[in-house]
Amino acid sequence: MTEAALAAQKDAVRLDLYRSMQRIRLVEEEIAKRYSEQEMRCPVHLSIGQEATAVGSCAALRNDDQIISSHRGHGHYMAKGGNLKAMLAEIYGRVDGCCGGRGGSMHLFDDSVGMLASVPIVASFVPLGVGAALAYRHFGQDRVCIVYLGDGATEEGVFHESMNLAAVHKVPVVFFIENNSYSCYIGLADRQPVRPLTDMAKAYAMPSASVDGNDVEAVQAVTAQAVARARSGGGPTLIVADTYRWREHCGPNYDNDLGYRPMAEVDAWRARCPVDTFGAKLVADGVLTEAGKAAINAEIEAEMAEAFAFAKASPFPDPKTVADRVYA
Amino acid sequence: MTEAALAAQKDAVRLDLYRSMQRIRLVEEEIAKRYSEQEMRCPVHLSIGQEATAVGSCAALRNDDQIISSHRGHGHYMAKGGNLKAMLAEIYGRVDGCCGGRGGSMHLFDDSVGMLASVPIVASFVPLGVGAALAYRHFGQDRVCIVYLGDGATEEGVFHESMNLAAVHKVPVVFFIENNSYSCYIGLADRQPVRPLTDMAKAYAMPSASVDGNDVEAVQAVTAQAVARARSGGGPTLIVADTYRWREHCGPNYDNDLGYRPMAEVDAWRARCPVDTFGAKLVADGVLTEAGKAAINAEIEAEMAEAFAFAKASPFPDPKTVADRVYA
Amino acid sequence: MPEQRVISAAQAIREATDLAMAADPAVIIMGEGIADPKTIFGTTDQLMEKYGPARVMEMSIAENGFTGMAIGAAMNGLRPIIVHQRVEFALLTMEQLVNNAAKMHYVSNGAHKAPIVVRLIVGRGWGQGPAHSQSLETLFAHIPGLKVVMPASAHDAKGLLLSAITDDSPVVFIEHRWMHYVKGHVPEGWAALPLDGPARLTQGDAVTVVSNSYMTLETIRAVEALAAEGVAVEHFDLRVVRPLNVDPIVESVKRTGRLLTVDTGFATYGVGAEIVARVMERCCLTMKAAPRRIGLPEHPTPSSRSLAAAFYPRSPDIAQALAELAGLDQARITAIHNRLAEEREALPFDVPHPSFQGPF
Amino acid sequence: MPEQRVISAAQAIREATDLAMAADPAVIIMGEGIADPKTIFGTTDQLMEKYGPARVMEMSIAENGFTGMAIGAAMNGLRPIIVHQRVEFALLTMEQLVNNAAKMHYVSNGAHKAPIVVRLIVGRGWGQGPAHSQSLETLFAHIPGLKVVMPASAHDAKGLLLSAITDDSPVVFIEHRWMHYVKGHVPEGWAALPLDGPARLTQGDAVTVVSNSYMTLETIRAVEALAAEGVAVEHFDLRVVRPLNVDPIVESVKRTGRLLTVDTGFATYGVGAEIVARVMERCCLTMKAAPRRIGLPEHPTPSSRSLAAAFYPRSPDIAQALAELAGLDQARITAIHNRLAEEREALPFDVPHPSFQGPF
Ligand SMILES: Cc1ncc(C[n+]2csc(CCOP(=O)(O)OP(=O)(O)O)c2C)c(N)n1
Ligand SMILES: Cc1ncc(C[n+]2csc(CCOP(=O)(O)OP(=O)(O)O)c2C)c(N)n1
Ligand SMILES: [Mg+2]
Ligand SMILES: [Mg+2]
Repeated sequence: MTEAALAAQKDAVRLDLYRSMQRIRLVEEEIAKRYSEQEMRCPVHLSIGQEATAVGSCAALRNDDQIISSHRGHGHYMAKGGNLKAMLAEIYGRVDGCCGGRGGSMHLFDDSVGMLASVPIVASFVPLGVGAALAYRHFGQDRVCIVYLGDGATEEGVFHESMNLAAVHKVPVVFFIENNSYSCYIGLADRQPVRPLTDMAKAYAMPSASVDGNDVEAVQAVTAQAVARARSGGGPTLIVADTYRWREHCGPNYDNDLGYRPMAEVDAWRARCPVDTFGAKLVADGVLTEAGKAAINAEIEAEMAEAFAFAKASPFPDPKTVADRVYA
Repeated sequence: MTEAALAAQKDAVRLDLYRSMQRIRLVEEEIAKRYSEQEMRCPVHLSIGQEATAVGSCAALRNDDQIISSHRGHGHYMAKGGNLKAMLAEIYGRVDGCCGGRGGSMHLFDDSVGMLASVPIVASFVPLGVGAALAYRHFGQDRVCIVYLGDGATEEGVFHESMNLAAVHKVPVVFFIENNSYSCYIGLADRQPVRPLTDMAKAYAMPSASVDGNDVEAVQAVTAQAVARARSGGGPTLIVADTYRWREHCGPNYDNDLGYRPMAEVDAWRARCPVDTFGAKLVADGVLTEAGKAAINAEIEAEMAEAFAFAKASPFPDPKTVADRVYA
Repeated sequence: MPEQRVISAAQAIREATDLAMAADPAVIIMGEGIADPKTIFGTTDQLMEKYGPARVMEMSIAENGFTGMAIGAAMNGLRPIIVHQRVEFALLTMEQLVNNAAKMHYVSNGAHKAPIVVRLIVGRGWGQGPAHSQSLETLFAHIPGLKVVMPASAHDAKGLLLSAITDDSPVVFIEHRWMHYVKGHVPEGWAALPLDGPARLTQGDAVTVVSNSYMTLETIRAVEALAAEGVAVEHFDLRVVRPLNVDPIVESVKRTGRLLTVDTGFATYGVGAEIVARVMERCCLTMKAAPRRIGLPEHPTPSSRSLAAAFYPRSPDIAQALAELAGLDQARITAIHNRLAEEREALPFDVPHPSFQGPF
Repeated sequence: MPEQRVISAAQAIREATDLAMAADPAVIIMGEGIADPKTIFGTTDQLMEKYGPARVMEMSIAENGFTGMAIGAAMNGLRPIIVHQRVEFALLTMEQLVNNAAKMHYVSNGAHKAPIVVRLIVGRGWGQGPAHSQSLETLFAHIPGLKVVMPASAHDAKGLLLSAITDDSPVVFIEHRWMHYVKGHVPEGWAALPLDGPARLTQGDAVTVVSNSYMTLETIRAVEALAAEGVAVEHFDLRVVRPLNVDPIVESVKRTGRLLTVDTGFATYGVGAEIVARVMERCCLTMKAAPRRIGLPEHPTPSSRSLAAAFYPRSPDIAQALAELAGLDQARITAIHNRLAEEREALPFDVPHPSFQGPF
């Protein structure tokens, strides 16, 4: 490839990162806006402010790689190439949802894009990811699984059991901690001793890396290394990405009036918006223009308009099917 | 105190350490010998070979300090000053046992000497120790609790949850790992990645120490530091003491014929017998003579003879009481 | 007569906790979010301000660990109250509850006590879905050594919680999320109620019905509908699931010859099964109709409201079963069912009542 | 006729596992001690040698973690068999089993399957004590989405385990420690038995008795004693606790009018409660006697053998209940009871039979 072609390719990749983050941002904001209509009747945990962790890390994966997530899974599903219609229909409780409306926002399963599952019990999904990755090896596949978890989830014993099991069995998994330093309204210092979260990897002689979770390219780079290690049989890695949740823990609103976190902290993180800072960088680098941004937005708005309309038009699941598929 | 008096006191302490180890050794060997009579009808997990960890660490405690233990708890109970009659009667299933025969070998509870409990579910007792220690602070006491656990128990998630909770709340507890490098018949390398077990403390910014678990004085010294830290409000410490189980995991026999561990390994550890090496040291230091050893043995034999007779003479609990004390 | 005070069950729970903490410095509370701005649906409001962080202990996300911690603390004289925002989180703690808490007193031959209270909240509505909505009382009620309490009113929530906290045995205290909103007359001060079993809510000779927790509220509506038709149902709110006292129920069924049980949890292997079995052991030969049970069906809770509506039995279903048991003719059965069903259709199925705003 | 082969249930379990692993490379086995010299009471003997460590996975002491791992692996096409040496260790895994395994297929609307088998062993005897002896089938049987199987013979152990392994749903397979020693005719080869519920062991019109797991063996002895007295008892071995098929039992009780259930676990909120409730829902008005239940009493398992002897119901107790239900006169009841009791007194209470040597 010529140097120019290489540069163009690199630009395209960067634009994709931007587009993917902006897609998450706009969709989550639209969900927030429409939530008060009381038609999405399930708890929602939005990932506004945390777009770079999902997008940067998923960019390091192949389509046939898998991810597994938590209550805060919209961003991961979208970053992994998720189907917006299927996600929104699920949140709206409709039959065309990725779980047929049975799961809601906290259960997003879509094998076609490698979204293995999301599970609302904190850390409960972590060993599932280790097992999923065990299966790759069993079937001779060179796939990798990323397990996303919050800083709160690292306090559950099963996370440690999973780290140990993954380390002993050298399973191709990446533990990706999205550290927004809160579990609901409780800050890290009330829940854990002060030390870098990466120190948890030392307990299992596991390689680890810290990364600015609002820098999508840094996230991608660090994840790519971990994924390469896993894919080549080098076993698990722990990544800790610091980032910030902008809105309330559960629900569409802001909750800074509650006083559980300092406004200066909120403002500082908002000033480091992962989408805007990366957008500005792309503009500065001459990769993106204001017109280009508008075009991307328009594209996303169109997809969203169609997807929301699709979700709302999708029928509710037939109550007669409520007892189906209990046993396989 | 004169220098001579100080030296005499030190000698007395060292003799106590020796006596306490030898007591455990002889009692456990007697249990092994008598087990085939099929009168102690409960599983027994002997601590022969591991005497120095229990004795050295308990020597760093006051009587009103507490300890909590596992399936392998005889040594801890005896080292904490436990009542041999109550222990043997418990193992024989008699009414004078420390739990009235209800618990057997794996449940030794005796508040009078600070043996808070022993519990046969691996690691299940670890958070109990953290809670016990929390209560001291609540009631303004400067007591300390030692939690004994095996290397296998460190794989349970609840151990990590407990470490984190103890660290955040700065609870006066010492986690004391008796690392005999086996969980039943499975070696450490099949269960954990290779690294010093003390690295687990790093995950919680917790101070830790490694010690030769067959060197009773070294164990005492390292435990005394941890206990002092805990007592003065400095929070928990993790101690890892390497030692070795001589006999089978459960039961009275040797099981080296099974081939799960190399004979060279067994022989190397037996050559480092914690009781004999310390005895030899005391002899070399002029603190103990062969006659002195014989006197100690005679003393212990007498206590044992009486205690076994007591246990066997103790009546079985009345079957009519079987449903008593379910609710407090 | 002095005017009686009306408060919600959530307020009643908070009040009981506050009273118990004020009365005994050994009472502490441990949980995730107990001191956050939401204060567990208001049930721990102001406790941190009043008693401080040594007694109102915000916990790491480590349910099994802090349950064991509570048990150890209880063995040394504290009286911890644990709170979990959903029953499901306590599944992580089953080993501690079943092996340590339940058996500590027995195994130590009475030397130890483990006086902990485990407050569990049953989620329902607003798409809670399969892992935030289970009731699961059977899992605890099956275990000797545990006590299991399920209040259905503000009055009982306060009185039973006070007794649970002062009880020397471990008590699992299950609160239905929709019960928190229920208001009622609640006496001020130390108004403890003994943990002694079923409360007779109505008297009658036609049918005996035994319900628990939230389903008691649905059952009250059904019993009223039958009363309006002149059918007198004897209604027991079970309240204490373990230890189980069926004596008043047996006495009643001896008169009525008819029994319906209404569970908040799954029907199969549910509380109703044990009640039916115990009552049949003593009343079988004098029954006028076969006993019946209502409870959740044989599958997980779906999130979508169209499916959730088909999942939860409601007052019309209960009224229909009662009417059938009472031997009413088909026309009257249908009329009763339809009247209640219409009333119900007017309200959304996935929220408890209009004052319920939030999605949680 | 070819001579029939006799093997123990432990051998039958090993054989079923071996056959399943040979037939399908997706079958793996995970547990603590599966490849150690004791090989889980012989049930995993030689599997490591034959299938290697990638399929016979020795696990760290992390039950919850490796259960989740098994579920994740199953979602990606493996068929893990998990083994726990005691039921109690699975209490650490309840969250995984109840929320993930049981609901995965339902919540994903059929997209995912979680075909795991969880083998649990019930301890008994030799002073096992409170935390190594529980049966706890109710805890699993209460959960829609799980299947729960409890074999009582070598024949069924093999046949039902084969079906459990090939079943696409999660199956909890509960083996009583004393059942492992039981020998019987077991066909060679792929002799799968459908997971379809109770097996009729004897026919009769006097009383219907339904037992499960080890207690089926005690019940067989009791039924024989009644047969010797000319009383024909219809005996069902339940085998599958969930999904529960009571149809054959109902058909039988319709004839006999008498029902006894015999649980291996605690009686209260036990399997018998659900059976009695279901049967009463359909047979209540034609009963000739009130139904009865036998099971473990309302307290933990004591270690001391004098107490353990007072804890476990045995064949004389079952025979007495059957004789009472059948309406025999007091003299005959006493005679039957005493004959069995004498036979029993001759053997130690805390070991299954003379071939049982070890303390474990
Ligand atoms: C086992 C369990 N305990 C508690 C909860 C309630 N809960 C839901 S989300 C959450 C906070 C998790 O914090 P973190 O892992 O940091 O994720 P974040 O919400 O910050 O993305 C808690 C405590 C739960 N769902 N499961
Ligand atoms: C939760 C649980 N899992 C498994 C067991 C079975 N078990 C009893 S002792 C033991 C080994 C424990 O090893 P370790 O902690 O190193 O103690 P050691 O026996 O070496 O003293 C195991 C696996 C158990 N009792 N509890
Ligand atoms: Mg967080
Ligand atoms: Mg060990």
